Amino acid sequence: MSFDKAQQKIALTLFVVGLVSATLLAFVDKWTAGPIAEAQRQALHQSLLQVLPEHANDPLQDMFLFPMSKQENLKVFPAKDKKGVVVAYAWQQVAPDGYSGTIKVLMGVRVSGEVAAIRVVFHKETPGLGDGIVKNTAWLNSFIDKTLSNAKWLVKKDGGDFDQFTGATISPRAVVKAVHQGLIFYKTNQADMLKRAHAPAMNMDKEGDKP
Amino acid sequence: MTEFGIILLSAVLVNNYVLTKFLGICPFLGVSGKLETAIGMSFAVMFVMTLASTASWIIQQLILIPFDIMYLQTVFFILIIAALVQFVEMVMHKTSPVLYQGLGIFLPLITTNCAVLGVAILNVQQDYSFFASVLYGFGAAVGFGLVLVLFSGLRERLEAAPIPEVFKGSPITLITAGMMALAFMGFAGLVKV
Amino acid sequence: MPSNNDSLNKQEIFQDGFWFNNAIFAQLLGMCPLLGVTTTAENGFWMGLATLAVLLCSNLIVSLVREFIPDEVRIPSYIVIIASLVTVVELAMNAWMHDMYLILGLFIPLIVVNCAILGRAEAFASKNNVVDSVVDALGMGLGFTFALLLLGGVRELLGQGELFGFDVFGASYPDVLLFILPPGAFIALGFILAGVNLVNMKLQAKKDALIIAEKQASSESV
Amino acid sequence: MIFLSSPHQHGGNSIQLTMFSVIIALIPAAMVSVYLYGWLAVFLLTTCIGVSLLTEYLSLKWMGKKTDRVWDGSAGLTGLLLALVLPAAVPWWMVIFASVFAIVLGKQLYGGLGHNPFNPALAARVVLLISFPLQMTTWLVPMHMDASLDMYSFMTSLKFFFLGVDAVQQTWDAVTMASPLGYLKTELGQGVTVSEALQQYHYSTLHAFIGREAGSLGEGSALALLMGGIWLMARHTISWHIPLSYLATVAVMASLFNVINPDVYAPPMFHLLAGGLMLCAFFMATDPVSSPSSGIGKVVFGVGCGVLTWVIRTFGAYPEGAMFAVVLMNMATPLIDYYVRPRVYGRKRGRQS
Amino acid sequence: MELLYPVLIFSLLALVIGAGLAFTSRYFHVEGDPLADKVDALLPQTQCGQCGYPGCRPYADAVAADEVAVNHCVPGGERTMLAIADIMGVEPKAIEEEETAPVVAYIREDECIGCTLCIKACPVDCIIGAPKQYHTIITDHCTGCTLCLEPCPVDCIDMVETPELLEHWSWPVPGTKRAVKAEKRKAQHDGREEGLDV
Amino acid sequence: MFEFWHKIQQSLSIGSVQSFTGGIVHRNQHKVTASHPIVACALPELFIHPIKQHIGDPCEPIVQVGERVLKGQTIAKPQGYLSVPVHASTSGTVTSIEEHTIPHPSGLGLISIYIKPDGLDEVDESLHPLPNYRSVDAVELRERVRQAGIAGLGGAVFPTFIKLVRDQKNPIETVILNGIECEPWLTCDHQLMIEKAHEIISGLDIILHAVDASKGIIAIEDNKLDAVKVIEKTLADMGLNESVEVRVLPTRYPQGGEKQLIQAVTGKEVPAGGLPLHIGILSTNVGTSKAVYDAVCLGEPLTERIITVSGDAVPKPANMSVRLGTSMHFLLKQCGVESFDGIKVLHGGPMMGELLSTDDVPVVKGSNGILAMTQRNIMRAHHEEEPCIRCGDCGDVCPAGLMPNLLAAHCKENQFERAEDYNLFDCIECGACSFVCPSHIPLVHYFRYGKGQVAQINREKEFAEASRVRSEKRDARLAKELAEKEEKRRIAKEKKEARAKALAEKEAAEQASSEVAAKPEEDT
Ligand SMILES: Cc1cc2nc3c(=O)[nH]c(=O)nc-3n(C[C@H](O)[C@H](O)[C@H](O)COP(=O)(O)O)c2cc1C
Ligand SMILES: Cc1cc2nc3c(=O)[nH]c(=O)nc-3n(C[C@H](O)[C@H](O)[C@H](O)COP(=O)(O)O)c2cc1C
Ligand SMILES: Cc1cc2nc3c(=O)[nH]c(=O)nc-3n(C[C@H](O)[C@H](O)[C@H](O)COP(=O)(O)O)c2cc1C
Ligand SMILES: Cc1cc2nc3c(=O)[nH]c(=O)nc-3n(C[C@H](O)[C@H](O)[C@H](O)CO)c2cc1C
Ligand code: SF4
Ligand code: SF4
Ligand code: SF4
Ligand code: SF4
Ligand code: FES
Repeated sequence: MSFDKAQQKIALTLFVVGLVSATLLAFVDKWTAGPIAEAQRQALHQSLLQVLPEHANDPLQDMFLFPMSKQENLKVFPAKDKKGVVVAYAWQQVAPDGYSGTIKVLMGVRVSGEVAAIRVVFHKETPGLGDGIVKNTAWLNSFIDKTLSNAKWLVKKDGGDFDQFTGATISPRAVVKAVHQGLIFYKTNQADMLKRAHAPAMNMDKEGDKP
Repeated sequence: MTEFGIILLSAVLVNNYVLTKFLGICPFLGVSGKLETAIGMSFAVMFVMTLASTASWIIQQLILIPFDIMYLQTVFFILIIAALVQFVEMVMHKTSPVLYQGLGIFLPLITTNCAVLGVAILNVQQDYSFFASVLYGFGAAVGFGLVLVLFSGLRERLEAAPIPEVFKGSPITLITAGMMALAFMGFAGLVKV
Repeated sequence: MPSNNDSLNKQEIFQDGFWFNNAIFAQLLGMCPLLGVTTTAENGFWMGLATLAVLLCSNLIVSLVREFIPDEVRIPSYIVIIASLVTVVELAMNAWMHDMYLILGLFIPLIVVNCAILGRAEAFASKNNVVDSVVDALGMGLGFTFALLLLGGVRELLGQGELFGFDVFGASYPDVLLFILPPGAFIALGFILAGVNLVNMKLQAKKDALIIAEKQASSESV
Repeated sequence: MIFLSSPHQHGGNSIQLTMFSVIIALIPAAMVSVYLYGWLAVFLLTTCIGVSLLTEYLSLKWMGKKTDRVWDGSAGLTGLLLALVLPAAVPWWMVIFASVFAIVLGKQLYGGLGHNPFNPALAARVVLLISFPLQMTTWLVPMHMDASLDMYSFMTSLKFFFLGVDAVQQTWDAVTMASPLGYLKTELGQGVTVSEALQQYHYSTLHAFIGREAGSLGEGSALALLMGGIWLMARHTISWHIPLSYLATVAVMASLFNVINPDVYAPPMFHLLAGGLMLCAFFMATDPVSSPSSGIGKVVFGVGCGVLTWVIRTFGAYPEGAMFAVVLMNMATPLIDYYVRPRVYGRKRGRQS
Repeated sequence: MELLYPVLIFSLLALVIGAGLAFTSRYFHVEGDPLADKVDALLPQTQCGQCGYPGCRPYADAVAADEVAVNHCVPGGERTMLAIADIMGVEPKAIEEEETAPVVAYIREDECIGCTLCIKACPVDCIIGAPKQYHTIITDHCTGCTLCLEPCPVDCIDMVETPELLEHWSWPVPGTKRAVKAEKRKAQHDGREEGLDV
Repeated sequence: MFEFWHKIQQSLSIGSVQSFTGGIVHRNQHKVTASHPIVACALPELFIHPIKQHIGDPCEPIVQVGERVLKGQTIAKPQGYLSVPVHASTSGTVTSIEEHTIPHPSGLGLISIYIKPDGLDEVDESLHPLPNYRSVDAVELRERVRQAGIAGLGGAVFPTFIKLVRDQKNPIETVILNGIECEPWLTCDHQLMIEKAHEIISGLDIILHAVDASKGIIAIEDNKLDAVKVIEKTLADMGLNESVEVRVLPTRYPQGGEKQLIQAVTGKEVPAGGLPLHIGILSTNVGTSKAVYDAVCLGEPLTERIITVSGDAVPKPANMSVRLGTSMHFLLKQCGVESFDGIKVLHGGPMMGELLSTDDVPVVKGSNGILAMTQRNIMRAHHEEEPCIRCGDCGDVCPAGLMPNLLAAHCKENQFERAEDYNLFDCIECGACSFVCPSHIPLVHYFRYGKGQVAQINREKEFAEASRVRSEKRDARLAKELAEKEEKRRIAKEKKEARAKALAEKEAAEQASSEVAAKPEEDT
């Protein structure tokens, strides 16, 4: 393989272009790394704010992992008051039985076991039918303050306390079921959770931000 | 096995690159005028997209993740894809003129289209295994080819139709693409995610 | 099509890029972001600006370095340049416009392969001087932004009855989901292109009339 | 000098004749719809046909074509068929939207009669379904189900039509119900077996056949559709290829899977009678303009429709698979015409040049 | 250091790719232009030069090299232009000059002085004759390029229209003139009598 | 299994075992001249004989203006292989040889020989009758058929002698006589079979002998059962009912098309691009068969034929025996047509015939019918073209298995390659597709247009190719001439140089020798 002048030029040009570009990018990356992390944190915080009651801490900072099974850990975001006492938790609950696939619900639960608020963060339901679970605020608000005991965790059609909306029963049903299970989960693991929430050593590195 | 089947079905029909993901629209509109061209293009795209998803998987796993330089993802992918395509084109031109006649002329066109870079990026986002990601790339390309060929058939028919002057050309082409997308909505939910 | 003629009229270059040779309306290039992100006018606007920024820089740089780059690696080099610019934009948006970054998603890195940009680098910047290239990029980029804004506006208006998030048609307007979903994007664009055709036909008719009038005038004077 | 080529004699068939035979064949189905939904059906049918004709007239006028084309029957037929595939509950503005869409986007933009690649009525129906899924999946209870129901009197129907279901819903509590396909789909998703679901629904094959189930206007009675379809076949207005291959494919696929797992896959008879399958097979898939023109091409088309219908019904999000299947196969029509050709005299089958 | 790694990795990759491209561009270089052959096959081979090139082949070469538009061959007419535009993948362009009826050259023999100048001009060798004798044109071979007119010192060559031959008669496309009469015909169909010459 | 299937097929398709695919049934056949006896046409004032009345190469006139000719005398001799002579239809004088409009859709003319009859009807007797044809050699029979000027009278006017070959590779087993006459209005073959059954069958026997075939089939549609009876009876009388069979077929257009007939009768298909010969079949019209009989047994060349003169504008329709060269105008007058206003003349049947631009054209060998139709009636068929609704009816009736709607669309769009890909050239132009088209699309017209354009494109291509070759040859020649000139110049130069050199040498030598000469002197 012999390279004459022209061919050396070809190779070198690309090399130079690559060198310059990569250097530029390296610097830009260094420059933006901080702001990006901050922006991502902000974004997450925003959604947590919607489901958590007023708090004084940074729930992201205080996030801890709660073991669900051997392999799986649940990311729990605690809300604490000024004194550092946990007032509520937020975590993501998965409803596998939506009309067209899984629905992911971010739920906030007060320490006392009432639902603080819920938000649907991911779904594939039919636009115009199932997507009421995101858009229908009244329906979402109907979950507030519900506990395991003060509500019947079924949609009205099945004899429960939660509305379905016209044309869609399955999606609400799936969400109601998921939130219900979340509450049950909380009830059984209440003590453990509290323990972990107050263990300062459990604070995590900032990895794995997104809920 | 079913997992692979689902990846394929999803990429070909349900999440069709052109009609639901909006990737590769330019060649979809540009080379669908004639059936023969569309078929040639489809095969070329299948080749390049499979190649691209393979290459991107390798780069992602061997370079980007180990060195933690995710911010160079775009530059890496596009450079590798462009270079690979150009190599292949030149080699094909020399060694197999017949194949070049059929596919080669489309290759440069493909380098710079969203579907190819899109398949690379989406692919690594999905954390597939190597084989699954190759299959995903192939499936996406098959989906692209399928609608491209169907579309070219329709367009050949439109050619002879007395379409109102204002709608001749790109407007009616896009409306037809819209109708196809409508029809493809029927596949929604075939694959539960 | 402007050639590598150095004394091109700046206004013509701009007009050409903005309207007559508009990436969307005339060349049908850069369709993916156009269709993909324009569920609302705002999304379209930001996507357009991002593209404009990249286009401006890439045209500038390419026209600066065009003489040093051999033909064989022209495309790879340009692509690397463009990809770097895009990455800069991506990182910047991620840092300072995080919401929009999440919405535009995949389509930001895909600016690299926006056929309009490489096409411009190839067809114009690699053959023209810096000032012309910048003017061209401005025309092209603004034209592209305009198209995105237009389609985004139409889709938002018809699909949700809103414009830039403001309710236009009132609460009783039934959201026509068609226009938010993929098929509606194609169909709405089809109608916009028909509108463009109509305008162009009118312009052409005017031009023809002008030419005929001129001819007549000149023949009369002779 | 005008050169006129032979033949100098003509058989006398015409577009008008063809279209009006199809309209006549649809009269039984239209009558059943009036029986099931009373005045509401009358409103829907007349609005659809009227708006279609008007739109056709205006489009022709706008494009400077001869306006007497309006009377060739195709626009009226499109309107009629569109009405027959709509649920009874759609309000007036959706009906107008759909009719205009069918004629303008479905047909006239492509150059009018004979050039549209998609079935106009079905395309409009699909657009409505994805744009307004709520209204399009709300089915009214047919009249006969509850004799005391005075729902479809002239005045109430007017209310339904102009104010929507919600306005009327207060007066009666059970005005809407699920269609068999929708119900089955929902229940299967809950883990109920087919036979249980059908039992809960009080499904009866006989009812589905003679026309007593909820659904779109025209799909109530398989019998009425069958009558019209067979009459058309006897007249050679449509050929047997598409209906037969379509229905047979659905039946075969349904039987096959029903045998494999009767709990999850509905029986063939259910599939054949449910939803708009009969309507699609005899009147929509056979739309000459958007289907292949050779006999063998029609068979391929019918089989394709059948497979897609069953697949979409069984696995897809839209239980009403038949109409998507037909529109999807419409896309393949040019390719079928290109690759699937009849055998030419003195040649082997297939394309050769 | 942390910055250096990625920069190095990427620019080395770029170098490798550049070298690779340089290598392939050299060892897989292809000569020849099959496109020009294709274009040439479509041209009428009249060799008339109306395209501004000295004959059909040079024009074909120019078209294949994208140096000239596809619409310059006048004798080829619209059909040729469309075919070329098709294989070149460009938009068809209208042909400016009118297509004329097919013509052939005809020598008025009694005026011919036998100078042989026309023989030298004819690109397809279809004029026969010896010095100082009448020259004749083999009409079957004449392409009608008119190149022989100019050199003739006594202007004895005419271009005459070729008559329509019965064997070469073909059916005109239906609908052109038909359309004009369609209204009348429809009236007749509906039973309204109206005079009509066919 | 096959038997069973066959049975079902048989019971489904009414009446006949096999049939061709597609086809249409004419509800109203307009056979108004059925069973009208053949009448002889009067002698016109002038005969016009175009020099080409068959498929193939035109003839060359061999008579001079002013020359007297006899009935049956050859007036134009064939040129080339695919050609048969033209004969005078009566005795008279050649008045002129010039172009005259012929029955052709173009309305163009052809060189024709004008003969003014002298009323004597004197016969040229150069052809001897050969009643004992069984003893005649096949080659001689063939030559006789050619000399008699026989070309197929079924409409295609293909020179019949060419078909009468004994080919080793493709021996002919079956000869089919085409007595179908599936076009509406026409009845000439029908009447011929009733009146000249004996001649037809003898003609068939001659053909059987000439090609050494063992089996003859006479195919007749079931709307001509009276002819079937006559033919069967005659066969029995002649004792030929062993080797010749009468096959009654259901009435269906275009049963008379050669390929369709073969498919209906034998179940075989003529391969595309092939000939009936290749599957061992020869088919010919009943009229042709009679003409063969006349030529061989009676020594009469083809100078007259049977023509149906009919149509809704003809007061006295008839089956006429007409001398070739008679003007159609004259013929129609004979049948009572007074005024030609609002009347269109068709040459042939309504399904395949040509609309003539003028009625002043002569009857030729291929004229099987002349129909005068009222304009309204014709125009009703040529209703305004509406858009194709792709109903596929045209494809259903196409006997060739084509997709006429797509073919026509491609022809209309000038996409002839696509049209050829859809087998444009397999269309037999039967018109069944146009007949059933609800949109009144002149499909056949589009096919004819397409075929014509393709032919022209091919001609142009060939011409361009030839021009290129000539141009390249010329360039090569010029280059060679130039090279030769150079060469000559070079040689001349060389020679000159050589000569100069030689001269110089010589001079030098002379000098030297003179020196030498001088030297010895010195020496001496
Ligand atoms: C096309 C289509 C899409 C649907 N999408 C959803 C959905 O996203 N979420 C949902 O809960 N139900 C969905 N459904 C289910 C029906 O609306 C179903 O009838 C309803 O959930 C049952 O409600 P009902 O018991 O009030 O009749 C869909 C149905 C159809 C036909
Ligand atoms: C070039 C040529 C050669 C033919 N040679 C034969 C032949 O050898 N034997 C034969 O039976 N027919 C021959 N035919 C006649 C055709 O088979 C056919 O009879 C004739 O074209 C008229 O048929 P039609 O009216 O169905 O078109 C020949 C035809 C052509 C054009
Ligand atoms: C559509 C079509 C219909 C025809 N109908 C007849 C017919 O009815 N009778 C007939 O003798 N020939 C008919 N012919 C001509 C035959 O194909 C064929 O030329 C003829 O039988 C050969 O015999 P000949 O050479 O003696 O004319 C028809 C041809 C075509 C294409
Ligand atoms: C058998 C038959 C079926 C038809 N089916 C439809 C149909 O499903 N939808 C429709 O819009 N038009 C239908 N038409 C009418 C006509 O073909 C339609 O308006 C054209 O598609 C418009 O170009 C039908 C016509 C016939 C003859
Ligand atoms: S104008 Fe056409 S025919 Fe004449 S030389 Fe040029 S290419 Fe040849
Ligand atoms: S004879 Fe004259 S016109 Fe004819 S080809 Fe030769 S030069 Fe051209
Ligand atoms: S019969 Fe006429 S309308 Fe029907 S498909 Fe054929 S050409 Fe079209
Ligand atoms: S004319 Fe040709 S296409 Fe039409 S039916 Fe006859 S053979 Fe078929
Ligand atoms: S923008 Fe051109 S292919 Fe996507």
